[in-house]
Amino acid sequence: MEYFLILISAIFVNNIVLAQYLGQCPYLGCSKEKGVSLGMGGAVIFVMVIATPLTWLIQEYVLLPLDLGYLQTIMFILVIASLVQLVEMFLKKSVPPLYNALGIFLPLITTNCAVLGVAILVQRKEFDLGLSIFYSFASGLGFLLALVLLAAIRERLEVTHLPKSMQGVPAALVMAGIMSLSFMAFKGMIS
Amino acid sequence: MREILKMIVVLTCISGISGFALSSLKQMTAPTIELQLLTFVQGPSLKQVLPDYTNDPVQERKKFTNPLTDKPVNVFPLKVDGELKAVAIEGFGGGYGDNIGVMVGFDLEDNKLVGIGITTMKETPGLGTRIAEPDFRAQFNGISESEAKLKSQGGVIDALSGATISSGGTVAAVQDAGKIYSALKADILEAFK
Amino acid sequence: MNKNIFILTHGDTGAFETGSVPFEVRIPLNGHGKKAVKKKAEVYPGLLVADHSNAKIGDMHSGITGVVTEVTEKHVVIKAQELAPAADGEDPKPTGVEPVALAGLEGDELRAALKGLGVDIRPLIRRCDLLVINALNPEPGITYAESMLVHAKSTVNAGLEMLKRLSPASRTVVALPSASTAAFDGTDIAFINPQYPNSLDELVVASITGKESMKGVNVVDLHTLYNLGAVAESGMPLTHTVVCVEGRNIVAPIGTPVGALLKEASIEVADGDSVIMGGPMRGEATGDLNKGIAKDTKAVFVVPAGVFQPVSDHACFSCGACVQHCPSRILPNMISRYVEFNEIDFCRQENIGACIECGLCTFYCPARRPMLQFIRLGKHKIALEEAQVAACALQVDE
Amino acid sequence: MAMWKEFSKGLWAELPPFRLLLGLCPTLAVTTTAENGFGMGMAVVFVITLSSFIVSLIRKIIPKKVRIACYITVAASLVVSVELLMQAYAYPLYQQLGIFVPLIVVNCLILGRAEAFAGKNPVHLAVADGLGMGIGFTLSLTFLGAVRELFGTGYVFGVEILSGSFEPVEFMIAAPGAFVALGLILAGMNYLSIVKAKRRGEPAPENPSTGCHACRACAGHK
Amino acid sequence: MAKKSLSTAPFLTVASAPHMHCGTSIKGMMSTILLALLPAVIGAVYWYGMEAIRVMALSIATAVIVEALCSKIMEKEVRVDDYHAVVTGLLFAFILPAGAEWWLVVSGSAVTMVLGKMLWGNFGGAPISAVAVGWAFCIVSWPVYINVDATMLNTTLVNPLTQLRYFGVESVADASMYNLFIGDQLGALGAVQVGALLLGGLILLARRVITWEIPVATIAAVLITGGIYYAIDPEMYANPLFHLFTGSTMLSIFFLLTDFTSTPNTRGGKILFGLMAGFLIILIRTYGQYPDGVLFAVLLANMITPLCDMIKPKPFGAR
Amino acid sequence: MVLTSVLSLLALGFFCAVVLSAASRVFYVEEDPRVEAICDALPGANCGGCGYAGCEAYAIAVITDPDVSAGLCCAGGAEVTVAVSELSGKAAGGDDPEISFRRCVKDEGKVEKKFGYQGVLSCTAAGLLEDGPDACKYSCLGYGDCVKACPFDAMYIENDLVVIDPEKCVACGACINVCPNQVLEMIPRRARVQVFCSTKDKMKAVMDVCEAGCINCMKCVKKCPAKVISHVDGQIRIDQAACLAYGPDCEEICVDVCPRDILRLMCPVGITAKAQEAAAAKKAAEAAQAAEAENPQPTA
Repeated sequence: MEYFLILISAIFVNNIVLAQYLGQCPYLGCSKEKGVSLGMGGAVIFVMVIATPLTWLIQEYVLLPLDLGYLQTIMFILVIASLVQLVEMFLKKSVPPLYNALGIFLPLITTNCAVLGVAILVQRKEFDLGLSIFYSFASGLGFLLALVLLAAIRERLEVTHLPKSMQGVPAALVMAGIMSLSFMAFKGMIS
Repeated sequence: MREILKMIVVLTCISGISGFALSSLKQMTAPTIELQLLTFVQGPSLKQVLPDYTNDPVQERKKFTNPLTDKPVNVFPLKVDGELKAVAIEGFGGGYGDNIGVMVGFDLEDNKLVGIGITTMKETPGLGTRIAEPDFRAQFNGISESEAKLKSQGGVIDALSGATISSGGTVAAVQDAGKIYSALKADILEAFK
Repeated sequence: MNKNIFILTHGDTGAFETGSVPFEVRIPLNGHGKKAVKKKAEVYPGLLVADHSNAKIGDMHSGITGVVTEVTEKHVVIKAQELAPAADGEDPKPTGVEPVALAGLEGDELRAALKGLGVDIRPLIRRCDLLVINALNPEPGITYAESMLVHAKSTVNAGLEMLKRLSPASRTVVALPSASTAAFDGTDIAFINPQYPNSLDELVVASITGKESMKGVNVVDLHTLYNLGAVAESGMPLTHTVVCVEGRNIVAPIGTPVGALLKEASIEVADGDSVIMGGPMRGEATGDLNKGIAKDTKAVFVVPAGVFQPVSDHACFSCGACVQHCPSRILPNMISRYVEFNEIDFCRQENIGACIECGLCTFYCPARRPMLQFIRLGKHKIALEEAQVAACALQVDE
Repeated sequence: MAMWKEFSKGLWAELPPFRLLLGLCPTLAVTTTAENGFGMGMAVVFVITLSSFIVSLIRKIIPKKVRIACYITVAASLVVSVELLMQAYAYPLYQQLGIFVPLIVVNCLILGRAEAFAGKNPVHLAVADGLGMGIGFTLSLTFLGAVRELFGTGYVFGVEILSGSFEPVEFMIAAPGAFVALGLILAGMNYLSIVKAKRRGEPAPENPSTGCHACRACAGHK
Repeated sequence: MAKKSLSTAPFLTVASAPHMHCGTSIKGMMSTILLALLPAVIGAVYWYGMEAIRVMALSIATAVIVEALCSKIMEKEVRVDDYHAVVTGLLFAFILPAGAEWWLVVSGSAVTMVLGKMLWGNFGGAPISAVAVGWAFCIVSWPVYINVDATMLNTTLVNPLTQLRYFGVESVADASMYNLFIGDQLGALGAVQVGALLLGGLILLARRVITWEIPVATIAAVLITGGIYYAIDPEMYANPLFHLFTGSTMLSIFFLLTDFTSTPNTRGGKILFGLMAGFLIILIRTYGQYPDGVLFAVLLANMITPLCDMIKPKPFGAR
Repeated sequence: MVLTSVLSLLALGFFCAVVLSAASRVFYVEEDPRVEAICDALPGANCGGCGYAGCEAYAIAVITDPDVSAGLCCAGGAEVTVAVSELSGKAAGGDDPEISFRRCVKDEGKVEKKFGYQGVLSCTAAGLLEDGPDACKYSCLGYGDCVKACPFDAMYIENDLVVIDPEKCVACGACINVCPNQVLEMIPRRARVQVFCSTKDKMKAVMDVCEAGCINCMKCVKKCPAKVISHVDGQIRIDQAACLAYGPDCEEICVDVCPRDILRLMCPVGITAKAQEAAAAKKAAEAAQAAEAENPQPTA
């Protein structure tokens, strides 16, 4: 049940993009086409699910015992940046089809604050290792959902007579706002 | 090979330097941060506990060691016109979002609660956050520690409708503070008298 | 609006009228390279006026007696007039041509003879297993089909015989409206519900074969069959055809100006009206009353200005009316938007090619968007793009 | 002069969140009040200026393969410093900005400028660029915060502006309001550019925020 | 036999095929919708009197003026004469309490038009239901002023949804379905005229302005989802019919979920869309913070519209 | 405390560096060195502004796809464009800048409408119906297909005719192929003479519909001393490169002989008014000098 609640919470109630403002750059940047948004979402889930347990281990076995809580940010980001680069190199060499599918999105993820955000959130919520992995997966799903929905709507907006000044990013932003507004329906569902 | 060596050296050096810089900065700022934390987190809650104190409890606080957990605990004296009215201790209880921190004021005379104040919480806005409202908090004024339980647990506190977890967390925090208080009471009396 | 306007059966409307001879004919040419006549040449019915280099496209013949006044790439204009009698000492001028005996010919000779007589044989000899004669009125408002099956049955039969000789098909089916009593010897008959889009070739085939594919099937419509029959019966060149002018079926010389036909039917045309050659759903509007009818012009209509709301550039608001009525089960609304915004790739994704151009989307569009025109434009753009790609590929090969 | 050029471009021509669309997370998240926006902006000014300075200083010795890790380490150290300093000297602000202070480190503005500019240019230009970008960022955030605060509460910087029968539009300070307000501000900027261009007599002005590549005519997209 | 050449040829009009049209128009469709809304308007006036007329008139006037102004600013053709602003304004009035403050009506109606229609390029562009956006904006901004219980203190009607939310299912157990059906309940002024709206919906269906898929799918989903909860524990959860007959459910089913621009076009898409909306209505009512989250359900369903449209039949020739 | 933090960060940094360097060795993949060079030149912000996912994707696209322009990076601006175009070998702008040019002056020729057109406002769509609504079927229809195709907003419609803004046109050529009547043509900005009509009709047909149309009288073809004017496909064409190469010695005789004023002397597009004035003044001065040389005034 706890897992189910976390899933619902991370996808709908506290969606990282729509309610917590994380990962805005890729949210607006990679939501022009459905295919691209799927790839980006998949890559984010992938990296999050690997990065979160790693950072969790660092927090548990390095930062807490040595009382170095203030180094959390720098250590996490170092790990995430290296990890992303490593994954990219690995995929490029070993699994070229997967690299072609997700690899091009990987460099964008280093600067995706959603990954770091989730790693830190997991610590603040004091989840255990299994729950952290699950939470990061659920958050990634939430990101994917928001991204794909926005991409589908933006594809449709492309063939609409938008006012000239609304074309492109402004329309996407307003649409994201309305999406966030509609996700407020889930507010209070889990309390 | 040279390049790899360079990579390793550079990245290691940068990490090391930043580690050094940061830890130095941390040490430099640590006392200030603690004071700020007390002023801005615990400070306002002290006002909720006893609105009309006249001293500076943050400055006059004393550190004790919690015999239950061996962790340091701050005890704040609340004085009105120089006369010690109560001492305040922070306790924690699990809420919905995160731990709820509650500052509990104890009357040294009769060991009853003078009031409580919420220090930290991450509850659902509009639901759980209502624990910080005066109506809810007022229920704790003047009751004894043993009474400070939810009605369902045999106490006198009405839980907030729709925010049972938050209410329970508050009560647990009060109980936590009460435990610390009873454990430290003798030391406190000695220190502030 | 009432769905009844899509009913394609009108009953027998009587024998075909023969119109008066127009003051001029404007014989449309379709890439006919060699013109057999020059300006000021005197012509008489049946005389060859233009030859086509392709052996499968019929030549053009004059339908009236008169004098050629203009010869261009697009048409030959003949002014109707009595020819001056032959001067003394000359042979009397010919007034007609001799019929060709088609009965004895076979294979290539037959084809050549028919081409010479003005029959476009390309659609008739297409490789197929099944030959379908589409004997429904093609579009709402066109009324010749049933009369043709009654009053010109012999011509139709002659056409059918000839077609069977030409076509490689092993089986022939005539598609008739469901209540029809017409019979054909040795030919299967299929009944089609006579409601508008059902008369389109693709849907007729789908209803007969149960497969939504035109592969191995050749469809010939009744109008073509009648023209073929007229040639086969008489052995004379094809010079006249049946045109349905606002419900009246008139046999007129090919090249008769639309304006003359309308005058014949005493229909006034005013500024802002549309004159349509072909049916009201799929026909082409013409901007010029002098334009001559072609061999395959089945009808001429006039839509007076103001009867229907003019098309507008209103944005599609996705009401879904077109989707609901589309017999091709595609999304005309999205396709029209994609064409509007030049997203040709998306048009392909939405299967623009499946459109059979029935025009129902435009008919039902409450925003009065020119949906079919958008779709045709999209197809045109795709064709252009493919031609470009093909050209590039050729260059690479070289 | 060169320094002024690099500095001033961040103030209008390449105004970070509005024109370059960089650093949107904090732009949306912390601008519930003008004060928060300003505070976040100042933190970013501090980080971006110093990170530009340091990155530019050490740009020659950083091997290419680990440069992102190095840049991000530098930025992260600065961010942690800011976090500590903020805790020590501006605690209420720290409480407001919450998780977003550590996230400055992944603010693409900082890494973006480090890569795009500081990693390739001499120190004085890099500092000018970082300062300009940071100040532009601050101004944008303050403006957005002021707009949202004004409509959301009737106050700006805690000073009551709209009073009397005005009912605060809470939508503006809620999460969706951030998106909508930013979207409308961008649309408004575009509208102004279009109107301005019309005044100058150009009949078909360019859409500034989408740029020419938005038409995708040339952007060989898949 | 030879005639003179044609006299001065008329200047013809050339358009692409087809040259006929069924005669429907946006104006006609909007008039039909207005006609279908008429019973509900009468019901609203019957139950709430002049207040209802005031709110409706104010909302419609604002919507029309805002549309005209925005069209002017965007230099587009002003098309207020197609009545769609009137329809939007009226629908927005329908979801307000009869005692709504004037400024709430005006600003809400204006936001509805701007955020829900004009920003997306007038009628035809909006990927979301304008009325739902307007409502969501208002409920986030001014939760008290749009709350029927807080604004309608002088009425004897009861709001069944608030009862359900705060006092549990016993409090509404004796609510008569007939009373709910004729609009004898407290709620937004037009949305609760359940019977009248049903009548209007049937008019729309009969006049082919809307198709059956979305209403039927939504009703089915509401009944099924509600029924499942009801079957699990009738003491905890309300009767599915109760959900259908309260709040804005009926209004959404026939007038908002069938809004043209924001809903799918294909039959499969429409059915999925309706099922999703119905499911969300029950979900939000059961777990959500808002007593009546129907319009949120509309908005959420709008979000998946483009995805729903991906369910399409195989085109001609593919089978 | 300082020591632990320094040590732990050192360790982590060392670890990351080792892993990364090892990985870069183990997972080494051969790449086009130009891609790397372009990656270096690009800002590396991976902002996605170019329409590609990240700078590297764009770099690969620029190298591998000849249709991808070198000027897509908006974060980098002009300097990056120059750098990328150098590295990818793509022209950022040729030596002889060109401009799009409309070969139609139907407003001067008073071309009338054949019929009232109703339908999609697109030249291609209108052109498919009865050769378009204009009496001349080679005219600029003025529904602006090219305007929509222009990525640089350099075109607009005025009085049913397209107008090209020389300041904005970058000669990308997007408009050339979308015109159904092939009215648009790319010409060098320095071009001296241009044909203002694209008809392929014969003399009479042209005279019927247009007062300013080319009647194919061939005078220009015959008179051109450089033989750069030709009559291809029923159209007059000028080989602009050859014309410019020949130089101004012919004194633009073609313009003088044209009876319909279809060949016109063009001010070189894109040269500022000041430069034109200067050129004109210089020419006048030369003419005066020449005149002086021919008719020497009697000196007192």
